[in-house]
Amino acid sequence: MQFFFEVLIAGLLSGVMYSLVALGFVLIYKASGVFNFAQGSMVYFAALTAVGLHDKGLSLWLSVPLTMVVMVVLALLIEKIVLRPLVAQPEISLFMATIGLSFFIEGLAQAIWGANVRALDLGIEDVPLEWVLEKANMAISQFDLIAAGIATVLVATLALFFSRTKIGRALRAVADDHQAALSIGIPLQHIWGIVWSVAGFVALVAGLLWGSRNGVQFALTFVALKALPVLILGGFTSVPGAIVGGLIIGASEKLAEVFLGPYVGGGLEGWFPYVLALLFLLIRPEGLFGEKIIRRI
Amino acid sequence: MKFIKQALVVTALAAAACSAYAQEQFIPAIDYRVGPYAAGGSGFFGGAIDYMTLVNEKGGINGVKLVWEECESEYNPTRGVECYERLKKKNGGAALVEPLSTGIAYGILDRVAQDKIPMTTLGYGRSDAADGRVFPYVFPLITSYWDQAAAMIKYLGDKAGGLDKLKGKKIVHLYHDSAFGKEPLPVLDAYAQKLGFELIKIPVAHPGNEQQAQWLQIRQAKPDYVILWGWGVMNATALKSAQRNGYPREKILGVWWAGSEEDVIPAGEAAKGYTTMTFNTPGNYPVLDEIRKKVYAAGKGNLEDKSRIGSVYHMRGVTAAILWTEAIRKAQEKYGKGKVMTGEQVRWGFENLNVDDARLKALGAFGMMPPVKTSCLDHEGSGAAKVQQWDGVKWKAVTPNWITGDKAMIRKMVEESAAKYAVEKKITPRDCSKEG
Amino acid sequence: MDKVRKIGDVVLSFENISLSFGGVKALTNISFDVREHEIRAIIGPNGAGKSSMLNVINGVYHPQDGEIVFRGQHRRDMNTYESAKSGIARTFQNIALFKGMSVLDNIMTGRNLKMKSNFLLDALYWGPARREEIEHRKKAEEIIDFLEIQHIRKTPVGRLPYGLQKRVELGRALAAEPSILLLDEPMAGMNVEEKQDMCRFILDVNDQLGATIVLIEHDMGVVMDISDRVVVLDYGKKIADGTPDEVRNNQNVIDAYLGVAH
Amino acid sequence: MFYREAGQFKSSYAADSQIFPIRQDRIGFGLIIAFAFLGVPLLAALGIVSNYTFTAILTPFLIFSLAALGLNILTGYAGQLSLGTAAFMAVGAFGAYNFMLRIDGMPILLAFILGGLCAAAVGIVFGLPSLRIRGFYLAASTLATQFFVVWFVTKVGWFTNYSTSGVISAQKIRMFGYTFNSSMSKYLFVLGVVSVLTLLAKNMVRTNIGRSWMAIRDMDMAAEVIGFRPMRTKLMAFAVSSFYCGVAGALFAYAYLGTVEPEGFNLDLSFRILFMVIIGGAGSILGSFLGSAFIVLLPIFLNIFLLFLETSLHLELPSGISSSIELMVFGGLIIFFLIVEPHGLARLWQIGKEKLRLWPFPH
Repeated sequence: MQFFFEVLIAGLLSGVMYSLVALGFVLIYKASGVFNFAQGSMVYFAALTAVGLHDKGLSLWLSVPLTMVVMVVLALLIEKIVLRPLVAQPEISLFMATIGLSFFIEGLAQAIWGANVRALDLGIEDVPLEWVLEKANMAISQFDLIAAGIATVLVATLALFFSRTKIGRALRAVADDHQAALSIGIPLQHIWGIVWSVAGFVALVAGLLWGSRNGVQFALTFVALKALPVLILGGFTSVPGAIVGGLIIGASEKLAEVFLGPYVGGGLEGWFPYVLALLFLLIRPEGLFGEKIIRRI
Repeated sequence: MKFIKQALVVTALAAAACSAYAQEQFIPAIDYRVGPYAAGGSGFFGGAIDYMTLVNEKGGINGVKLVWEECESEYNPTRGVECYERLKKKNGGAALVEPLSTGIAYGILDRVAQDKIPMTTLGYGRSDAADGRVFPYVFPLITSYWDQAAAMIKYLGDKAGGLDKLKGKKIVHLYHDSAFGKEPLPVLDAYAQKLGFELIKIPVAHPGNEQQAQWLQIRQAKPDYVILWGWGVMNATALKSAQRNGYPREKILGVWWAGSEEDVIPAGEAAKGYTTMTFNTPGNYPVLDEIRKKVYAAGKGNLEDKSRIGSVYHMRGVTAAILWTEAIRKAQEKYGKGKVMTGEQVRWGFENLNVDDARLKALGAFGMMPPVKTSCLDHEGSGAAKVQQWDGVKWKAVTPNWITGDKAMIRKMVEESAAKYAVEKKITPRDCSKEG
Repeated sequence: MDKVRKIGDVVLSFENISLSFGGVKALTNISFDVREHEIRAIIGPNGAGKSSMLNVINGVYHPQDGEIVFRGQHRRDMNTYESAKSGIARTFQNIALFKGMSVLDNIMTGRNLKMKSNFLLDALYWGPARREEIEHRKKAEEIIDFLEIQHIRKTPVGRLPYGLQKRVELGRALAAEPSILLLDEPMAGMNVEEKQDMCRFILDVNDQLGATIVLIEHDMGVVMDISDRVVVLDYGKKIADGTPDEVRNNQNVIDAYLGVAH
Repeated sequence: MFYREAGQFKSSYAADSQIFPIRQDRIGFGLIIAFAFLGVPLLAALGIVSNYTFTAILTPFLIFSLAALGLNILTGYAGQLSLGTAAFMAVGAFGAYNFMLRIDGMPILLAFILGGLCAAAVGIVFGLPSLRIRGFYLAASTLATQFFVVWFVTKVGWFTNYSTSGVISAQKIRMFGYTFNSSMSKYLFVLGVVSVLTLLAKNMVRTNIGRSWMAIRDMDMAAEVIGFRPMRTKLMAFAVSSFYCGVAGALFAYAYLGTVEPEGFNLDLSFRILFMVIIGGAGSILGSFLGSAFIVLLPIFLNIFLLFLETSLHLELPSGISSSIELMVFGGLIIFFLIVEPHGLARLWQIGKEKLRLWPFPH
């Protein structure tokens, strides 16, 4: 039983890390209906820029804000060069454009900083909490706990941003109907620029945490694949959904790997979350917290 | 128009350049310098190209210059095959090919035999290709996966105080859940049965950036050793996860794809004490100094970052290039010194390699790699490996001598597997007694 | 107006149909019937539940309560496939054409239930499949002639103006050779000339092809002109039912249209 | 001037229903086919077309075209976005391999068809969710297929005949006593298979089954009301699409790579094929071919071009940089094409044809 809980807790903590990435997807999908496949590349780009500047001798306190500036510039450029000309195109074209974008960003990141892997030390030691190890014989990483804390703060901030600020409300209006939002004078372009910047910020946070966990390297782009089942489960448009979805996916995938894996040969973490999310969708086609799709005729 | 003119000028120049060195041996470099495995690709091919540059600086192989062309494969089989097809006939034809990618190696496996171009697969690919009777054009030089796995067990046995002491021990095989990770399973299984240790197989789904579940299983099982058969981001993640679950890194023994600077640096402190297999002894060698002096000082180095000279991948690239040039040299001895060799002639060179310690000394690489002696039957040539340990800054060899596992057992498995392949593909194995 | 075909027996009747969406009542205890060969209009102010009623008829919506009697069969609800199979075709309030396909293809889709060929024969385009395709093409062309849209038969419908799209949609419904045709505001957004054309088509369909027509329309003039009987809905309830003249003079109807408070 | 349909009258619906109702198109297409089957080998015999062209360009181009065509049936015609194409290709390849291996005297074409049918069966199973899930939710769910199939093939040793390397080595292509060994013969073999399947696909999309797919794509409720059954239609699209992808996968293994590992059919490949469909034109058979040509040729062209630029301008770019630039240009061009023509190259072609029809008069 103790082992079960250990796996469960580990899964929940991993789930928070997935949520962090999923959050970036949700923000952009919510505001612009774009399924931004480049989110993973943005995570990589942000982390690589931050650590690259850091390696050049800047302190983290300087390199991280500087990276944020870079992410905002990137967001504005994406809005201007990629999104604006594609307004009102079919969703799939926009989706494809973001895949093109991901190639571009990956190439850009490697052209600037090289393809070498780098270490990122945030000064948080990734070791098991000793007193938990002694008292309950469970290995719970202090890094994971801090990461979970950061994610919680981030989500709370975003939730407040959406519900309390003028921009946040405008953003929700845009999400509901582009044309209508335009017609009542909400500057769509600005909103998109802002949302992509915020998504860039989320990517930076995710990049720093994931980068310090596994090193800053190209494989950071793969974290997007961990976020997708979270999105399906939680709904593409829901911030809380990303969190709850992450927790469910994280916990169930770990439990499945540990307790189901030995019977089927293991290694099922690659597909299990997707199948789980899929089964879940069969019951609720719009995800856990997604807006209900009403089909009219 | 200007563009076309320029093109014409360049072609003319190229033609002129060609005639200047009439004797050129062409080697395609199907490499990958972007994407998830770029660090390995750039290091390996950087090393190989650096060594070839050095050979040219010293007058080539009996006057024959080496030329090469890089082609970005992105580690993608389709693109790799295209690169191979594009380059195989270029500049008088490729002498050999080395894709450093399992997928691409498989994609051109049949083609190299048809095109009569030898392919080296240093430390990866099909282990059974060591049987030269069935795979005349494939050379898994130095040490294949199977021999490596055998050497691992030998090392762990030595560590425990003798192979018989492994009885009753628990060894976890933590592997990349793919053909690559499953390759050593037959060997490990055979050893587990023979020596009586418990082998626990725990796969990690690609890409392996999340391993909490696996390491909790390991924590639960409390194994004596963990064999880490990883690739790419999986390695750093494994080390980090080991740390967060309090598993000592000294007890983790990695495959050599998990044993480069690029695998341990991202893990930071967590990598300290971690051991892996290698077929190069870490350190500095005269040949590396020569590369620094004659290649990099002249501004002809291939690596962007000079500090990577002598790194694991770089040294592996140098090693590969040493074997390539030695094979060409060998072929020249038979087919005419100072002449450009065909792929078929180079193949003969690969099959009759004898890079012994004396030769390595002459090359300035004594101790850097095990001696290699190949034959028609044995395309591997060595089967030895060393164990190295990461001290937080650099790799250090922990076994003074080259270690090998049960070579007879592995050879038997190689022959069985190759024979099965021959039946499946309807290949009649060569008769090695008739080879000259 | 003299009809070639006489209005016959009841083919479709509804008894106490109630439909709600998550607590919101769309239809409450609606009962009425449709006779063979008649033009039956459903009218009422916006949100009266007219379209919901059509959706109940061809099985898009499933009423929570009530009974439908269709050709003598008593049933709780209809389903889309069966109703199409038994000859109910329809058009939609907001045109529901297949925008990426040509006019001809749209009309051909209307004939899908009459086709017997399977996909393997289709793939080979050989023998019976080819003959069948060409045969149905002939039928489709008859409809195209009938609706006078020959010049646009190969144009993707997405590029057509509204009025023509409405006509194509009618064509698609007709291609099924329906015995009952449901028309949801066929004349919405049309100018007078287009309306006249559409009226003529509807009357011809009813008369020459003998289809029973259930029609929703806002233009009172048109409704009173062409329908045989009219049912009036308001807030999901039936408030009147009868011939155009009866309905015209019904106090409830006048109140509903003039907006007298309930 | 020359591309005019004026004066070509159709006297029967049969004549008007043919694939190329305009005479010039018919002639043009006939020439292309003749060139592909006869011209190219002739040029090869004359030494103008090299081995490289067959084996590194034309063969993969045709195979990917077939896979793109398969995906186009599902995504372009039936409107179901899928990211699991490579998985269906894997099923086809591993299926065909096992039929060849385990049944003596199995004709290769039959093995391909059976492999395709296996893929179709898998397609039907993984297509079931499409009945309830749509859009990006469905797309993301198809990743389940992608990861599960590759995992399953890796896990179950039977599929790879318990090969210790976990790979399959495709048997030789033999038909009527002839072995397709040379790159030209393999090209012709692939060309034959692809041509036949393309013709079948064209027939499907212009008859009832194709209309049912497009109807579901454009307006599923209306399609249902007309009498198309969504379940049947969607599953049929999944089945046919997967069959095509399966055969393409078998060709990929047999006529192109030779030896393949399950990881060869990874997500990357799925994306590549989706690119072909979108860049080429969703809902267009021609588009599948144009897209495939674009995606196969572009990186090669970029690679050669950058190399040329470097040597001609004597740029000493560090090797990593040029690869990165290649990637950036590739991504940038994809975005550029999507902006210029979101409906793909096939639409550009169509617009060009319409312009040509009027040429040299502006209207």
